[in-house]
Amino acid sequence: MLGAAIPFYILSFLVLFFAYKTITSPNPIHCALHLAITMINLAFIFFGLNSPFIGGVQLVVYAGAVMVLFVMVLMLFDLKTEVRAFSRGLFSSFLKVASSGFLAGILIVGVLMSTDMLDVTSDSVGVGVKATSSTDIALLLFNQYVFAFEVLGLLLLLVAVGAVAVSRIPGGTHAND
Amino acid sequence: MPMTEAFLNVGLNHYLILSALLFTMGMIGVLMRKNVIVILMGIELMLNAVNLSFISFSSYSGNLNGQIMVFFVMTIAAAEAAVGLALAVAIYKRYKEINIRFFEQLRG
Amino acid sequence: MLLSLLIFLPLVYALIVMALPARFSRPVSLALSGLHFVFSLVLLARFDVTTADLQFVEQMDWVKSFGISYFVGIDGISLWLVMLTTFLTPLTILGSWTAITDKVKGFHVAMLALEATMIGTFLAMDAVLFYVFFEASLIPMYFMIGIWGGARRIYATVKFFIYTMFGSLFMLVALIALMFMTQEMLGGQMSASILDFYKLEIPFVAGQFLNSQTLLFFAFALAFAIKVPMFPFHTWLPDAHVEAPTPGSVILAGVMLKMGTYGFMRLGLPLFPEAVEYWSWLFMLLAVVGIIYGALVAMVQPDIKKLVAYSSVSHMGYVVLGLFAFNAYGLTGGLYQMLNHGISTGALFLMVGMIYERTHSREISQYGGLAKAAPWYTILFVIVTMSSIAVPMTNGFIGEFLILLGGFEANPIFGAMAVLGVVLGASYMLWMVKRVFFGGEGEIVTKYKSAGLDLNIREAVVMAPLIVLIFWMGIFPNHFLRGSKASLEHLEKNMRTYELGIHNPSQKDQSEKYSMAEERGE
Amino acid sequence: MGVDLFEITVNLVKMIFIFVMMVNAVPLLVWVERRGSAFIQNRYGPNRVGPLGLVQLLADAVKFIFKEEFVPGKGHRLVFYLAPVVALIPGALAFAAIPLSMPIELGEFSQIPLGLFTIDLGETYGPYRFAFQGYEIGIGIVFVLGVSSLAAYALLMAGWGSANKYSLYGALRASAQTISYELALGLSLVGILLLFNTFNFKEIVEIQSQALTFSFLGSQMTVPYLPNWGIIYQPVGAIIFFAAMFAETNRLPFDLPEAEAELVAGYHTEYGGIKMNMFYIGEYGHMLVASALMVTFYFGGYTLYPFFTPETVNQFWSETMGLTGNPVALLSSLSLHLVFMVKLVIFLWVFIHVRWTLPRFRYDQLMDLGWKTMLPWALANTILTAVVILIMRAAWS
Amino acid sequence: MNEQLLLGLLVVLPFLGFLFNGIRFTSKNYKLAGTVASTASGLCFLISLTLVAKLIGMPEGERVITSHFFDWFLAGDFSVSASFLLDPINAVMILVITGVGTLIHIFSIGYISHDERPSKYFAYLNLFLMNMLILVLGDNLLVMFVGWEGVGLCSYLLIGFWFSDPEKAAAGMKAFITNRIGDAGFLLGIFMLFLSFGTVTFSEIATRLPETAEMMWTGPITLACLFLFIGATGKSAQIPLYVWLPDAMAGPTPVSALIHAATMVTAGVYMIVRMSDVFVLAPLVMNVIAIIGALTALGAATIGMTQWDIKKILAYSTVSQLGYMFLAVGVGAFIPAMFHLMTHAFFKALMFLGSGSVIHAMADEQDVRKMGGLKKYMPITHFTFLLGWLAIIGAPPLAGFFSKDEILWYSFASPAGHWSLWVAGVIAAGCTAFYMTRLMCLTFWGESRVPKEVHPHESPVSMTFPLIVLGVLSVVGGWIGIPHVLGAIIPGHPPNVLEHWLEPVVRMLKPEHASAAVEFALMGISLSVAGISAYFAYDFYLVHKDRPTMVTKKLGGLYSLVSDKYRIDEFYFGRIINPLIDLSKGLWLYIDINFIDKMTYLASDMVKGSGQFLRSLQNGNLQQYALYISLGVVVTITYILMGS
Repeated sequence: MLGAAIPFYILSFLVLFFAYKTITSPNPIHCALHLAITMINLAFIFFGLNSPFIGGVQLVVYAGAVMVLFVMVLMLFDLKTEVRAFSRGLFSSFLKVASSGFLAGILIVGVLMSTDMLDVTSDSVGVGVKATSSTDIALLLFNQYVFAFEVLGLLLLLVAVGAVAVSRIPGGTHAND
Repeated sequence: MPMTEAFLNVGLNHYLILSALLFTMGMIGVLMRKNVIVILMGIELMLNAVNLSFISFSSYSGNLNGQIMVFFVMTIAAAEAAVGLALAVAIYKRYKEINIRFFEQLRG
Repeated sequence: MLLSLLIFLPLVYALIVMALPARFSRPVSLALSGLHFVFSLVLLARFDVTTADLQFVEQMDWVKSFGISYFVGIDGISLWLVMLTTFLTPLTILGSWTAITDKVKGFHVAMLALEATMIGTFLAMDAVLFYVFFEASLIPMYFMIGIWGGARRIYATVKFFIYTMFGSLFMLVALIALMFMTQEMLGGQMSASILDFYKLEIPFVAGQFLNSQTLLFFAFALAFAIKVPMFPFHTWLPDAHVEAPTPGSVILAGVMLKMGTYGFMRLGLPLFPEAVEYWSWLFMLLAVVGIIYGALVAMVQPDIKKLVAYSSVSHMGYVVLGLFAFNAYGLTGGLYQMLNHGISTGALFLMVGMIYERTHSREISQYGGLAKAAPWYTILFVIVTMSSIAVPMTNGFIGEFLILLGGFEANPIFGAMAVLGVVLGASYMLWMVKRVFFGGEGEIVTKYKSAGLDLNIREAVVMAPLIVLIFWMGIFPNHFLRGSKASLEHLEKNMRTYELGIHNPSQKDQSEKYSMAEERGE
Repeated sequence: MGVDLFEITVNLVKMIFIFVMMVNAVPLLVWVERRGSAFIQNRYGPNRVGPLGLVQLLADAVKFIFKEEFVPGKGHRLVFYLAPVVALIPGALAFAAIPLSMPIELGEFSQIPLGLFTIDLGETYGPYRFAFQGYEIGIGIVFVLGVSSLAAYALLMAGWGSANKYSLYGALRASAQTISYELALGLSLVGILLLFNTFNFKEIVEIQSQALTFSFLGSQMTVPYLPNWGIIYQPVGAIIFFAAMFAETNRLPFDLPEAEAELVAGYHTEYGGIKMNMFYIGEYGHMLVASALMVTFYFGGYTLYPFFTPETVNQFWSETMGLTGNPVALLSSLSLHLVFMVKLVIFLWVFIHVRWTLPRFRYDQLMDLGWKTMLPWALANTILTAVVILIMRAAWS
Repeated sequence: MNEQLLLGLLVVLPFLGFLFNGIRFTSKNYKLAGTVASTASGLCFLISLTLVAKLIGMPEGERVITSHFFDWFLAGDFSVSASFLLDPINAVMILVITGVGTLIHIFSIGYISHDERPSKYFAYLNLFLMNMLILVLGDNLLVMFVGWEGVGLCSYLLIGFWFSDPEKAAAGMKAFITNRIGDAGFLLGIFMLFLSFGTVTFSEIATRLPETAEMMWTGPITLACLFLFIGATGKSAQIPLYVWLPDAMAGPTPVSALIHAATMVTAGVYMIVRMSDVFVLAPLVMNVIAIIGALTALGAATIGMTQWDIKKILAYSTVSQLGYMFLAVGVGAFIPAMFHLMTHAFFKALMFLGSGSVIHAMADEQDVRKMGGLKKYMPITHFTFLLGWLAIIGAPPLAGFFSKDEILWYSFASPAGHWSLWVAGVIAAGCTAFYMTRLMCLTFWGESRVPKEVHPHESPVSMTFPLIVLGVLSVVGGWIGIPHVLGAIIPGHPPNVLEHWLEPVVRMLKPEHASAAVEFALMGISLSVAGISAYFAYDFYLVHKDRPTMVTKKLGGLYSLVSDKYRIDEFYFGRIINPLIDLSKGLWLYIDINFIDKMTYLASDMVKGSGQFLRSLQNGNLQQYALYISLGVVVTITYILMGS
């Protein structure tokens, strides 16, 4: 009980702390690094939730690829620490924070209220630590969700082409090609 | 001691509340930050929060569909990040800054 | 097949023109549209004048679940409008022979497409089909004004389009409401057939505005009133006419405005008899105001085309007056005036275009003394003017007389006021004639005199049929009136219980048809 | 982590041990490299300090530690300092996930016999099963790939934190290179995954510890004198994997990030002393991981059929040597570990050998190789493997 | 020959002439054009004679020839046929029209010889003839209206014949538009009649008249008659619509003679006579007609006294004489009206042609102050003009004497008459005598004031021949209508042929207690008044030439008012036409452009404005969008939670 609780609280704290740092750090690179740490911690939370495959994918895709991309781009831009990290507008800022806070409150209240409505056992059932879990995922993915999977593949292809096209504006690095 | 028990007995709710908080943080980041890339990071945070809920539901209800969903979300997040960053690069090339307000110039 | 061919052959022609090189556009489209006119004469010859029923009916499902069908038919009300369309189109094409030099192919394609949609509007007996054609006709006209128009053509074409579109949308809503009503009536199956609409009994409460019949009627009436155009909705017309190229003006004034009045006759009056009866005062009032207002404003226009455009407002006011008088005279006169207006105003626009082509000016003040420089032109113009101001023995007189008679019978006050329009009509037209053709030579006449301002053979050929018709329709109106007599009487007598039957004339005795021989002789 | 204090202690010690092992492998490897390069280049190499120059490394370590701490003026202090630390982590984490030998299955015991005397523990422990690795993760491959992909951060942080354009260029090149080759790397592994049907290293190794067995059109074929190694099924995959691993470790011929002729020393430029040393440790750690993975995936891991398999080794210690109980498990495991180490050293030598024999790529050649050659080949390999496996297994059912 | 063909030919022949000349309208061959036109007209005259002869041959009371050509148009129960009707009333008319018309055609050959477009001129003349015949021959109001408007059109074309002069073109336009006002009234009259009787055919109206008259309140009939009379005032130049006629003198003089003196302007009188059965049912309208007629006669005569333009004088004289005719119909003296119409056609056509001859001789000079002493240059013209003068001032036994005197008598004695009407008539007769004598004095008598460069000469035979014929007619024309009182004392007791001819078809209000003595007394008074004023004129303009200026000075404002034609034109322009144009401009600028268009712009601005507002929401600020989304989510979730 405690053995499960302590890692959770530690990881939760780390996640929330670095998430907070992510959105408040004036330097975008720091933000990115903090976010990477958040991701890694989340990956470990996933491991803890008996979803090692997803955790690993989280590491590979998010922490290893997406965030590296972020960091790379940021470093390319050579951004200084921002003087004004946040958007202008007192009223809209208030609205933004208020709505976010309200949303969080509602979500938490909703979660607490709806505890009994969910058809789950109180403890983590454990879909399986075994390697079979990834096989199960694969079976689901290639049977039930195969269409979505293919569409996603197509989307990725499009995105790859699109991203290249967007960044190849005149004056870009390949302007003379 | 119902209170301590509630804290010690880590269950679905704990993950969900963590997810909600994380989501809120991401949202604040999206809403408040000026830098496009940081906003993209906020979006990633939100997506991660959602992923977390999916995973915890999946884990607590013994249903793998949640993980599949997370898998898709991640793919899409990667795609979104790629396009978003490409746009950011384009904007940066033009303005030497990546304030979100420059995206207004994208309108036709 | 006859009616479908009548509607869709122009589209085939348009395709042919499109396929051929641009240098063939003019002769080919002229020949084909002329052929189409001949083809429509076949329809006229086979038309049975003795019945008010729909003839040559074709019906097939289009969107079955909503009861929308491809349903076309012809009766005495639409007969002459179709003929007018097929008649005017070749003339306009010939009339624009040298006026349109840019994008010739596109122009002729637009022209032929326009013909198709206009004929479709007059023949459609399904409300949705009617609406489709009604709206589709805007598209070629939009291009015609927008591409081949004058300096402010974009403004004009947008104004024209939005105005008409705005009204039509109300009609669409009302139309859908009616379709739902048919669902109730027919027990579940929706129908968009106008014949089914006629069978509806739409609740009406006198003295109130918010009841279904009144609201639906006003929704339809708004669409048609804008199209006509009636008094407060008329301001698109002068702009559109001034900026439109000559053929556009001719078709716009000659045929498209009639879609509005035709809509009143086909849908407005028979569908909502109580509302029409109750609110006819309003429409007569607006019509009379339009007559007088249009005439007064026409009087002070500095631009010939604008003057003619405002005169259209005035003339179409007569038509509306006649329709809402809702007696045999008014209806007959209204229908006849539609044809008259098509011919005389069409001819006026053609003639204005002819002189504009030479001098590139429509300012009245720059003209003067044209009669000496262009005598034939002047003669024809004065004849057309006489037709426009309804001098007896020209077509205009018959229409205006019947309308005024009908209007006077329905409401003496409005009738008497409308008669005032006769005087004003003469005033503005003659004043314009005086300033343009008589008096000393204007600057522009002096400038272009040596180039030859008179008509050439082609233009004379364009005008000849119009002039002949002006007198034919003025002296022997019965040749034309008998085609629609049965329908109009049916409409007038059975206003409350208006229904249309269907019958196919090919089974009828040949002698009862509208034979060409009869038309020539009698 | 464990159910009781003993198990927890052992596991923790194990983790630390493996880390230390990795760290301490570095001086040795450096020595090997220097001597090896000297051998290749027909010179002596380090030979003054200690026998065969072995103590040179110790001296170097002292020098590194006592060098002046230095931060570039416009550098980002935190990032600058963090970068070398981060550089250690992926290698360590990944290496710790790789099984270095078969698990040690201990029965119940209450005392520890140490030959001459015996420590009486007073109570009974066990039974335990200690994996011969830092920690055991079910989907080891994914984890290792995920963790090693984090290596890019260290490079980026170093490059950016130095506030030096050579560093930044180096870092960007490095991370771009890492990401580019990660694709080929991952794809080349798919063949193995398809073949062995698992993410688990241990299972992979266990499958490889048998004779070459495959089914062909419904009939099971066994080649008794060949091991069931991945390299036999996946030669192309192995080559691509190995090449991609070279790129991942940023070693020659893929050491563009630190191409001294162009970029001074890449992201190392501003580093010196112990921080520089930590980068070295990270790099060699990577080498270790790469070699270990190579061994695990394609060369039977800690087994060597038909000579050293868990069965044969167990048999040797229990039957030939006459031992029973826990020592058998312990000694079997250790002997298989030796097998693993031998294989590992061979691959490490390959790394070193390649470094000193091949010239460096140009950057565009590097990218072309990654995207236009290796990726298609890896893709083709994957598809071909899938098709072949489909055909083979379809006949089964 | 059958009557239908003849009646048809009456219209077709001028139409053929019109076509012939109209198609070659640019030709300058005036002889060919004139010959063709005159032949057509002459043939018409012959046909008219034949037809009238046929009519005479019929038994009295059944003298009617009808001819149905085709159904013109039908709508509902409204049907009109194109058919002609010939009865004694229009028998007189067609004789006058074709007869005088032929003479004027012939006269025109000479008159128009120097013009640019003689063919066009003759084409118009023939067209006019055709329309005039349609007008008088039509057997229903609509066919009549065809001619009614048709002659108006021809009048417009002929007045504006020299269209290069803007004033002349304007005069044509004015004539047409003024006529149009009348026509509008006429149309309303037709409507009223149709709605009252259900038909527009004269014969059917007549048959339905008694029942309708008994059954109905006469309001509609009164109104109808009033409307018809408005039509007549337009066509026949009565107050208040007479203003076009003096301006109409801008046209060629033969046209003035034919259209604006002899034929067209009398159409109103003809129409009222034709509809006399209806009109007598509306005594109120009759009174109005009489008063308007008397006023017109008087007013126009006074204006005529002050004019200097020879044609204007004649024009006002025409208006004045038309006033007489309306006075006549107003008091129910339809036959005298027709009689005067006829005699007036003769002598006024004569005088117009004479003035045309003078103008032709004077090289288009029309101002009488630059004439004088023309007697010796153009004796035939002078002589015929003299006959006309005598006829118009009512010198017995010339034509004018009989007709005018009969009108005066009826205006005094008729049941609808009144002594004041008679007084007005007598004064008008005095004025007529004055200005006509003045015209003679200034033009033909006294010393010559002709400018040196002008060489007056007698006109060619083609012009003098019609003059002579008309001169003879002016003398003898009145003898067909000698009043009974005079007939009784004249040797041979000539009967009143005209009255006898018309009586079966025209219902006249007979004087209830006719007394020959009174009639003679009145005749004497009017004669002496005319004689005295003629003498005054002679005295003023030949003997004591300073007196006119003296009198003028004494009258002062009154004189200038009269010589300015009572400033009616100015009144119309200043108070009606110009305000109307200003109003129109105002409507255009303020209603059309500034109101309706502005309203539509307003609507579009509203759409635009809401678009702007929504656009400000959609300002490209992505974070704001995100805020909207989050607010939306918050609201939605709150709503759902509240709801559950």
